[in-house]
Amino acid sequence: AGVAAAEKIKVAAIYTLPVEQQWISRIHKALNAAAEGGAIEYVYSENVANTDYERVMREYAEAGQQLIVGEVFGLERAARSVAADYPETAFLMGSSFGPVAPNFSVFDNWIHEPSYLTGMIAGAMTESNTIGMVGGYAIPEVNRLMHAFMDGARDVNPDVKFLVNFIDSWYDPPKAKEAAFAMMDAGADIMYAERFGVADAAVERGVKAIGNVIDTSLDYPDTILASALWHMEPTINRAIEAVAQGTFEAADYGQYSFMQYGGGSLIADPELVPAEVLEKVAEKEREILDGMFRVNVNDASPVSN
Amino acid sequence: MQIEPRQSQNPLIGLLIPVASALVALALAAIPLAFAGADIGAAYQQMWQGVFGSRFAFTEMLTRATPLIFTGLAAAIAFQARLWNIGAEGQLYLGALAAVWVGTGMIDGPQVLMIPLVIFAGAVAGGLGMVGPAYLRTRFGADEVVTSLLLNFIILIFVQMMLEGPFKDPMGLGWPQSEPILDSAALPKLIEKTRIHSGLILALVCAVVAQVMLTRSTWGFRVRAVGANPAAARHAGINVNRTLMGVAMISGALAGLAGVSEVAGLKGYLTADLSPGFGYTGIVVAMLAGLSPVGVVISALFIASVFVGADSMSRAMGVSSYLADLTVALSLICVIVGGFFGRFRIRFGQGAAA
Amino acid sequence: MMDILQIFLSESFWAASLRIATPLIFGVMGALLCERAGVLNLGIEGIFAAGAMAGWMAVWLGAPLWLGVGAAACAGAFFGALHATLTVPLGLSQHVSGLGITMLATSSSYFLYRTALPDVTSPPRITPFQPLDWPVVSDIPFIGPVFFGQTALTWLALFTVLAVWWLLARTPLGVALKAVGDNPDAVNAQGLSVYGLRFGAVMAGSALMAIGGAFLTMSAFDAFFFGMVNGRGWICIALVIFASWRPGRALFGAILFGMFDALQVRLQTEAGAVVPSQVFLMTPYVLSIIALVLVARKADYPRALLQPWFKGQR
Amino acid sequence: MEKEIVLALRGLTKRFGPVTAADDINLTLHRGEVLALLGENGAGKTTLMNMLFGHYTPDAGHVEVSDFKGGMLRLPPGHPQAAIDAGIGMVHQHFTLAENLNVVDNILLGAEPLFAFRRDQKAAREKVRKLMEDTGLHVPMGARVGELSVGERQRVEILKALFRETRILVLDEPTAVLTPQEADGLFAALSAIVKRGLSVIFISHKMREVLSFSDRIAVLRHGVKVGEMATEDADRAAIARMMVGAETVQPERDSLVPGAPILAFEDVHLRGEGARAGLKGASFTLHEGEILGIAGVSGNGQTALAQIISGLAVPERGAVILNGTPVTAASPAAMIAAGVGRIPEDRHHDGVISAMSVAENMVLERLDDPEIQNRGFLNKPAMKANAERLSREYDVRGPGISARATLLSGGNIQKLILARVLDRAPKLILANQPTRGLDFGAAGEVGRRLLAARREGAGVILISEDLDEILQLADRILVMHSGQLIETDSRDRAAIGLLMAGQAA
Ligand SMILES: Nc1ncnc2c1ncn2[C@@H]1O[C@H](COP(=O)(O)OP(=O)(O)OP(=O)(O)O)[C@@H](O)[C@H]1O
Ligand SMILES: Nc1ncnc2c1ncn2[C@@H]1O[C@H](COP(=O)(O)OP(=O)(O)OP(=O)(O)O)[C@@H](O)[C@H]1O
Ligand SMILES: [Mg+2]
Ligand SMILES: [Mg+2]
Repeated sequence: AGVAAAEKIKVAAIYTLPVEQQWISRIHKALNAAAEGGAIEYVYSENVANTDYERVMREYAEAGQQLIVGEVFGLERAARSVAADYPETAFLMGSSFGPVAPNFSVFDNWIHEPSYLTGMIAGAMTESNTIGMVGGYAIPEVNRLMHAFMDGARDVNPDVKFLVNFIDSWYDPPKAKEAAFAMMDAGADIMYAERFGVADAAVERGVKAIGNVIDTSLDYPDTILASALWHMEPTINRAIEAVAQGTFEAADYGQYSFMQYGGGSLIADPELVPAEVLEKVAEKEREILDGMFRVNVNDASPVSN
Repeated sequence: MQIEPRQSQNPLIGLLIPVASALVALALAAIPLAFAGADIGAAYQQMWQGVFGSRFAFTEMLTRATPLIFTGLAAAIAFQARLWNIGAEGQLYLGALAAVWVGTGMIDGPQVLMIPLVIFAGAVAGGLGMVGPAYLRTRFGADEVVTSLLLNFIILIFVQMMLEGPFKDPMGLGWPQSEPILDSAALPKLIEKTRIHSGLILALVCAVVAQVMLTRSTWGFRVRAVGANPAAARHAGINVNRTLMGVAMISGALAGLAGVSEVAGLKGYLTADLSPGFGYTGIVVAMLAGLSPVGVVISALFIASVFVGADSMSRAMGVSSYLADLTVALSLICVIVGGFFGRFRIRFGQGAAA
Repeated sequence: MMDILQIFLSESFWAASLRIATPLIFGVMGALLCERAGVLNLGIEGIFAAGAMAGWMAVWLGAPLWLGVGAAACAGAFFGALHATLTVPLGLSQHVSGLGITMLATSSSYFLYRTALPDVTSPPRITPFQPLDWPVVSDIPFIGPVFFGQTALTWLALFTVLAVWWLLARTPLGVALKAVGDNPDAVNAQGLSVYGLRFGAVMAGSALMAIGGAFLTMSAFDAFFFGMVNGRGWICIALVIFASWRPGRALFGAILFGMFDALQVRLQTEAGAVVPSQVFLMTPYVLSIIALVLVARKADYPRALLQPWFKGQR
Repeated sequence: MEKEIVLALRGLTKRFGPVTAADDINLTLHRGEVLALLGENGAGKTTLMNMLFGHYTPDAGHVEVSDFKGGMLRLPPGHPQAAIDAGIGMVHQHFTLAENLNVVDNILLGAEPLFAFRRDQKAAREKVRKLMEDTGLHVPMGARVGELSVGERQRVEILKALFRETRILVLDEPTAVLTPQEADGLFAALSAIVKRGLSVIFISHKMREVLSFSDRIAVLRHGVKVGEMATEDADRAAIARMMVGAETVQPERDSLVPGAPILAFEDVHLRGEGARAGLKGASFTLHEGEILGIAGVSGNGQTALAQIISGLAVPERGAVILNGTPVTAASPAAMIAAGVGRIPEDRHHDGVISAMSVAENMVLERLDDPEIQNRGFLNKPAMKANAERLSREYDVRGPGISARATLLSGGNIQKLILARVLDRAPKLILANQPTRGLDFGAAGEVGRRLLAARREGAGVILISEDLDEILQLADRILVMHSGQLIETDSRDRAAIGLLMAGQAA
């Protein structure tokens, strides 16, 4: 084990979408950081079709990669069977299902907690009591954050109404923008920006927006009230460490996306959000961190009301 | 400069040209490789390894080729009748949807019953997906290029709707995917621990049958006649509309079988990202094969080899994986240009020397 | 019902329709030019991506916006020239060449983008075209926001329609283009170059398609994304046929499609609770097919479309 | 006294693979001269003219035109623009018209500067109108060419060739699709221009026109120029001998007593397509062993008549009785089954599938025949045997039975269709313009075949614009005008011509 510690861990990532996609960018960023820190040697394949995913997994496993990271939402079963064929390789996969011994661990972007908090800010600050939400596809990962956000908003403002729209693409900012425009026409004065394009529409109309997963406040000055950020570093670093020490085993790494572990965080703009709102949010944040408050998880597809 | 058809078909040229085209394509692929700063010699070696380097690699290539054979046949048969079916992608999904509809527990029975049933359901669903555009063409004159193309979008959205609605797997933790195909309805694997499945056998059988039917049967005769000159075909007593509807059904059915094969042979359940454009690539496969069913098999294997090889190479060399598609595109263009030089020669000047 | 009426009365709906239609207008005009000259260009989907990437990349590297548009046009013309080389003098299958160009243009754009920007985690931005602020006219109710709140590229698109219409209806070159798409022998027998006309039409048409792509990254949005063309090119191929190869009808078709899409978004927001969102997502395509069936009659197809022509052969 | 030479072909040679379509051909043309170029189908006439005009690049030889100053100018090979600039105009055997453009646009195509912001339509129309006046060739200027009749299209072709300061006019079978009247009108108009110095090369298979219009005759055979003579020294037999290399005989109609009726039209009405007349109360009866000639200018209802007999349409009003049973549904297959043989007017469009082989085209109408197929599978040896036999019996010449039909010449395509139709011993034959574009050897063969079928007891409907042909073959003559049929006993060309023009005899 002493010898191994000096050597870099070989890590490969397989993404079904390009690395700019918000969700994937967080994994990519954490792995890049680990690579820069010298702990790992990192390679990746992006935009891998689901049909090809299994082959890529096997190729990386055959090539001697020690840790393989990715997302297997469309091919849960196949991925697990590949992992079973390579028990020496560690797999850490975004998944809706549980881990499988001995080597298949799972994670997910559990940032419903900060989403709830951003919802509180939005609920407190909307004047029209109408909030617009534009999503890509109505999948659990998206739905649960939207619901947490809606719960947070209703918590502080029971009268708030939501407009919900899915654009049927992960990557069509012009289309997302159009959906956002339509909502603002329908009275939304705060936009929940799940996709690229929504905040752009908000900027054009001088409306405020709530960020998700990544921090875009610098790109949209005076627009982003707050964002629920996802940090993959706690998850990735734990996995790398476990591989390095030879202690990697099948586990659910989902919890490391919780606020408690630093996997999720809230960032709010004090220039835009009034202090009393921030105070109320901070209080709720403490409750969450102390385990006094649990944000509800709801994977159902959200609808306008 | 003049372009002239070659008079005699030199068999050596017929063999040499595809090889030369492939070599030129590989040479061209060196440009992006060099641009990305990769070791070119090693890259070619990796590419070869990626297809022929192991049993696994080779079966992967066959797995990738299987749906392309089906969609290639779908395009080849329709195009023979000048029925421009651009909707194989949608028909593929219809076939897959029908396969999971009957194959995930609606009924259960022994393999000998379930497998043909799933195949039949998928074929019929895919076929109906093309019968619609064909009907709109024969009845209203609505161009089938447009209708079949737009249907792709509609069907894909419809599949998403089904996967979030009635077809959603209650055990899928909310993810929009169908329930798994029953074991009795799944197409058997051909080799354990690989992904290659009996869909490939079905595809090869379809290709042979299509070849025989097109060249040997009166049905194939009618199809070719309607495609080459519908007015003369009608004048000669061939029922053009009925022939077109039949072709539409069969073409769509073949595309539907691609869906069945992917879902019941490979993945086991349906998601909305089942196909990375197999339907569209099928058109390329068919045209590359000169619309010959047996040729479709060869060109599908070729396209799959280039893709799988280049994809694997891009990973081994650490260059962007978009290189795989780029190499396929370059190969495709080189091969069609090569085909041109097989059929024609270019003469310069007055050519009085002869 | 009331709601739908309200949607149609709102100026933002019409502004959105025109905005959504803009890239389609460029694309459909480009496809129309190619097909009028007898060459089907299925490379459109890839040429959109190449234009989106080239225009954006040029601006990102520091070029002014209009130079970016020029770069996009050049990228389009380049792929157009490739398609023309394969399909015109060599007479290769227009289907295969077109789909090959789509693969090539798309993958080389992505490859270049990724090789140039290997480590981005969020897409780099440029300052895109801004809505024009016309004096006085912008303040006219309704008309003002619908037309005068658009960016320069939308205006360019509308101008392109006018230019293509004029070209085809009023100029000798247009007459020759129409003729070469109908019967290349007619053009050849009159001493004009079939190859030259087709080459020019395909290059110019492809340049227009690429500008449509550039609209996506330089006006509708400010960054380049993988897959952001999202089928818009294919829609253009459908629209050209819907329009019976006429510029005016093509404009109408593009705006109609834009309307369907703008309507879809609004209906989904309003009624998403009772009907699955996909029902609305489908509507533009379903309505397009219905529209086609309603207008379908013996459209005057360019008779030489898809037919290769070789000099000195019959 | 010899007039100045305006055009000289020097040793033009063109090979297509093994075929030498033109072999070292020399030819000169003088100012104000009309040269007729004759030869069998496939002799190389079109090929020669295509080299002259720059469509084909010759393998050897070149073209010279006078440069107005007494010298000769060598044209660059393969360059139509150069030929046009040198004052050569060509009327192509197969129309080179854009059907989606109107008449004026077709004429102006290439004649005006390409890169202009707008066109001077008014001046152009005026110029075209004047040309029409001068030549007597009138066509509606604004009409789309796709909507014109073949005769009108031919006129557009000629106007197109004359529009640009033409001093040498090449006409490749300009009258193949014209009525005799139209042809006469054309030659009258051309004669006037020839008097003003126009030189003409024209290709035709119609001996009458050649003898009356040309000054000199050149004959090609198998790509070789086999002779040249002044028209005044020529006669039909001599020309024919030179063309074919042997004596030719014209078909003779022996007298027969017609049998039972096989087809009757009773007050049949059918709407026409586009500008063409349909049928407006056509009635007639056809008997076994009888050739019924339908004379008339194309576009007067012939198409509708042919469509009904072909099974492509049914009457809107009136009755068609075939073998004693009324025809109620449009079905080509039913017509074939009832023993109707159809020779379509447009052989390329309706007659053959040119991308398929000769053998396949020969069984096109009998796909259900057990001799050809067995349980839906083609009997290839039988198809081959069938094709070989028919090729032999009907003298279909070409690259072979497995070659695509597109490689056959027009005459051979016609023979292929004849073979396919006549071999089934039809009881009723519809022959629609069966000899268009054929050399007179081939045309004679068609006539002989129709007469032979008649002798076997078949009834024949012969639709033709060629009055000579009708007079030669038909037992009874009906004249078609404006959708109506008038029977005439007259055998007088002038009288029938009047009926064709819609005037009572
Ligand atoms: N494009 C071509 N490709 C190959 N062979 C050709 C081509 N054009 C003509 N030929 C050959 O040239 C020969 C002469 O053809 P051409 O068309 O000149 O005959 P023609 O005298 O005009 O006959 P017709 O009286 O029927 O018009 C034919 O035997 C044919 O083999
Ligand atoms: N593409 C070709 N390749 C080879 N031979 C050809 C080709 N086209 C024509 N031919 C040959 O050319 C000869 C004459 O052809 P052409 O089409 O001129 O005949 P045609 O009698 O003039 O026809 P039409 O009745 O249509 O005027 C034939 O012998 C035919 O085999
Ligand atoms: Mg000829
Ligand atoms: Mg001829």
